[in-house]
Amino acid sequence: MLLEISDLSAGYGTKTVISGVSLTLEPGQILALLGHNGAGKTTTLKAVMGLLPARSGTIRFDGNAIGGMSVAGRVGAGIRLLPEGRGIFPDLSVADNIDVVAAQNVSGASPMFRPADIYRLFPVLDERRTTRAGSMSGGQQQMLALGLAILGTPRCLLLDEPSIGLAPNLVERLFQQFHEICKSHGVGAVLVEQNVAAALKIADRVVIMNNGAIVFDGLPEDARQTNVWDYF
Amino acid sequence: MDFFATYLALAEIYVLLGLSTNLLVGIVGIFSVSQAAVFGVGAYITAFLLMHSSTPFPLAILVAAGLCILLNILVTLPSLRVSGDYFVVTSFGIQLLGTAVFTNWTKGTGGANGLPGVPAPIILGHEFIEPQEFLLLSSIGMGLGCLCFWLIMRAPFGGLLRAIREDELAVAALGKSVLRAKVSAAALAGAFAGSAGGLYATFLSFIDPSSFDLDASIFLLTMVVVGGARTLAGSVLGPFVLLALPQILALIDIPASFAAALRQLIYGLLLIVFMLFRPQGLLGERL
Amino acid sequence: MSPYLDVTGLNKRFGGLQALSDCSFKVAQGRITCLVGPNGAGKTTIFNAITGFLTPDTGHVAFRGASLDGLSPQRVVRHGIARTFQNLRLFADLTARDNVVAGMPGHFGEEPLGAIFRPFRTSRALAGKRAAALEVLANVGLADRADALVRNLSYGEQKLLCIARILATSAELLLLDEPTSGLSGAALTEVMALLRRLQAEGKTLLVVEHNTRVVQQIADEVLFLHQGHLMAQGSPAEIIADPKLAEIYFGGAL
Amino acid sequence: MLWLNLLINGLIWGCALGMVAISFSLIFATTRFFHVAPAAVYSLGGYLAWSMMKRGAPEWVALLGAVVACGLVGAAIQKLLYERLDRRGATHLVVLIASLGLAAVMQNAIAGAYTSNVLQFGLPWANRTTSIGGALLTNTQMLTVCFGVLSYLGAMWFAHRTLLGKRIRAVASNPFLAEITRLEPRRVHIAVMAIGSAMVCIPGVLVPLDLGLQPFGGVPMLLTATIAVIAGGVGSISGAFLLALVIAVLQNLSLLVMPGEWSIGITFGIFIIFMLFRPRGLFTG
Repeated sequence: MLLEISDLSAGYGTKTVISGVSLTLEPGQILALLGHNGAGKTTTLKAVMGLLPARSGTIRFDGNAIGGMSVAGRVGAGIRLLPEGRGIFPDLSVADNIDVVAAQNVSGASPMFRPADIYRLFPVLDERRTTRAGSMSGGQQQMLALGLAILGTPRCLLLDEPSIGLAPNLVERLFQQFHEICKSHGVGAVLVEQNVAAALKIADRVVIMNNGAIVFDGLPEDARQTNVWDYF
Repeated sequence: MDFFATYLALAEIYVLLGLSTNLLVGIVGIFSVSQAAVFGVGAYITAFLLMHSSTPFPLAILVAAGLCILLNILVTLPSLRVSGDYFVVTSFGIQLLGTAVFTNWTKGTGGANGLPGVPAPIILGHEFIEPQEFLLLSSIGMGLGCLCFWLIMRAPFGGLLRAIREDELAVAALGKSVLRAKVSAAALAGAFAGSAGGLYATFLSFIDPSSFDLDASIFLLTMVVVGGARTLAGSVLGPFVLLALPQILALIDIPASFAAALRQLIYGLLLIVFMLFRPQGLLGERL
Repeated sequence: MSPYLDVTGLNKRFGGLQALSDCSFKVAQGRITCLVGPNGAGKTTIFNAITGFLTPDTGHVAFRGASLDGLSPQRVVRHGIARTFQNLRLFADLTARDNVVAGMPGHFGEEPLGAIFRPFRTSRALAGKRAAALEVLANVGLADRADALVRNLSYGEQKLLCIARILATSAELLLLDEPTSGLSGAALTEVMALLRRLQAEGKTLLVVEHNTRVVQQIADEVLFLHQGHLMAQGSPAEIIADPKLAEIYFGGAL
Repeated sequence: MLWLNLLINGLIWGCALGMVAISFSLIFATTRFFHVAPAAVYSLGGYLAWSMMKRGAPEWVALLGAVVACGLVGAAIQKLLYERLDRRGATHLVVLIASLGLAAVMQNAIAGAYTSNVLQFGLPWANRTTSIGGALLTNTQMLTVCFGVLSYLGAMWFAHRTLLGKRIRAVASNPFLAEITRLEPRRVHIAVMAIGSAMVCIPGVLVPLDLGLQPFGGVPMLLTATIAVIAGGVGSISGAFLLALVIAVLQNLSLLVMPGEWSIGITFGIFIIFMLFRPRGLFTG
């Protein structure tokens, strides 16, 4: 078991956003986490990343409880978050984006992804090395964001709405590559998405949240049978 | 006894000035470091009117307050367009500009040498020369100021100002004019600072730019912060505590040139210590 | 006769993203209309366009026959439309009652001169407003929390207070942005009952809502938005049964 | 040819101002807090160099020593004051007040230790002049231009070519992403304060070579530099430096029509115009 969340509660101030959330993730598995705005998907990701303290419940990574671990510690262990809409350093060039993140995160004898691997995976980034990242198209920015998230040795990817603002054909291409990365390197992923159709295509398992709790946990084909309204 | 009366009268004038700063910085959340300049304008205008015309004292104070209202509205207006940190820069600029005018416009202000011989206030033929007598005037000034502040803060206007500090957008969404409220607050703060300036000039009978420079603005801020921002009690307490400090320093035998620096250093230290350990000051609310 | 709220041809682009694309709809008086759709569908953008928080690239909004185009938020409220925000935007350092008082339309003592020179009249006006505020709070079930600071209220109470605050503006058309999100159990039931009661009192409601159960129970009319397009409009039963939605959702081409 | 002299003086003064502007730009863009304390570090630098020279240190040792010391002071300020406030969730207002307090403490400590009278370096070589293309320049002025240009080039090289520079720009550009990619924003902030403080020390030593040392000279300098930073577009080193030159030249040329005491008015007028027409600066979109 790569990631195991049991009975997790978290929130901000007087507001409890998620309660009693439990889910598991295997290496190489893509879990689509769906649900409406405010259902608690991002909050779940933030709690896993250590950006928000868990009020109760435990998060285990590789079998070890990581409740007391710092954000940096979790990144080092291989938990990577691609935050919604802000996954790049917009004022830096593409190459500088990759260089700064690589300097802190690519280490050890055989890292899974070096900068060269990122340029190979996304040739368009190679062509645009000197371009200011914030001036690229949405699709290219999102490729860079994904590239930054996987630099080094990622083991568990947390993607927060990576398709937002992208044209449908771009989403398909990006998700295919993402699928490929997870499968060929055994990286587990939690994919928070509002583009249900695209997410269902690549997901191995689907979890639907509603009002801070999990209302469905099963296979994509079964998810299609549920009520549309559970999704938003 | 003179010594004590002087201390009280000065503290009372500074209460009036502290109310002005508290209203803008604490209540509305407009970070102004130029209130000392407005204070100065009030002082110089009163001095000018009393020295060069036969304007009676109450009228001179009123004119000074009125002009300071206009001035403060003008210097606060950028805060509507320029947000947060940028307004601080604007405000610093206004303060430095004020100091430049007080120091360099020698004809009007006497320049760096200051303006001696400001006549003591005369009301109904009575001249308030002695500190004990003047104490009556400054007490009335402070009393009126506190009363105004209290009346405003308990009225819906006070609630509106506090709401603006928290969320301007939400205030606009309720159909209220943020512009109008901010202008009103700036006007009030101007009136407080202007009349404080008038009292100050006539009490000391000598004014020079050093009372109205950036250090003075920082001193004002220290009074409000130490006393406690956002409350009337804090604005009243602050000046009495801080003005006692130079008196205490005077008891220790240190050279005068050194004392000024030491005083200002202690004010700065107080600002840091309070921000680190007690941002609400002695009697205020959380900043 | 012109419709109560008439929205025609709204378009809005944010950079490369078409947030609203030719949205037109009407809201009938005295009804509860729910705006539904996934994140980023443009629901809040529509609210912002109606209430003057943003100017659409093209399109018009008219309320009771009067055009609202180009009006500031402050002026839109005076036409009788008020809104809540997804992130509440309450005044956290003020009491519940003072939040409601702040929502009441211009009254005596809101100007410094009145407050200073007519203290007794201000007192009377304020006492009146505070009593009225208590009534509004009682209407949403918060009377016993009137003097609590907002920061000490529970999340459910804060959501109720948001509604109380815009009720205080005496607006007739209320735009509620996710009034039930983050609520469950008793708090949820309470908000739903409140919305119904408001309708019975003659208010018209336009509500962004995610919770299917809530939509089915309160909506007279549902507007379904997807990627800035108004995809469907109808009764809750019609919308829920619409196979088109399942197709949009699970992989049909748009 | 008065105007030509004024123009040259403006450019020289602009180089000094430009160093302060670059320093402030670096700090403001990265930490997003308006710090007044660098004004005091500016003053501190000059006095430290002066003290070292009075104790017999060669000029370049004194300059270097002061630069290093100021860098350490900057790091200490960040670590001991701003980071603590940040951890307590202090608002901008609280940080600003603390920063004002710190500036007051430092400046008055200097005034207390050295008196608030103007002190002269008294270096004969500093005022020797050389004629360059018809214009007479003192050694100090030439040094100022050299250091100004070098600082600008150095800052550009540092920010765009070194890893630490890129990391600093990354933290400025997206602090949240920096946090979750282990760029350690807190440590970067300390580095930025150290570098910024070291840089502001250079004009802090050079300007007093001409004008003498005074404890309170930093505030108008910082304010003018801040205006250059805002007008040039926050985060743009070139914008800050260029606008510093422009403002300095305009201040000097204004002497043709009005006395020097009013130059703060000119600066401020420029700022107001910028705020009205381009509130986000010249070089930002």
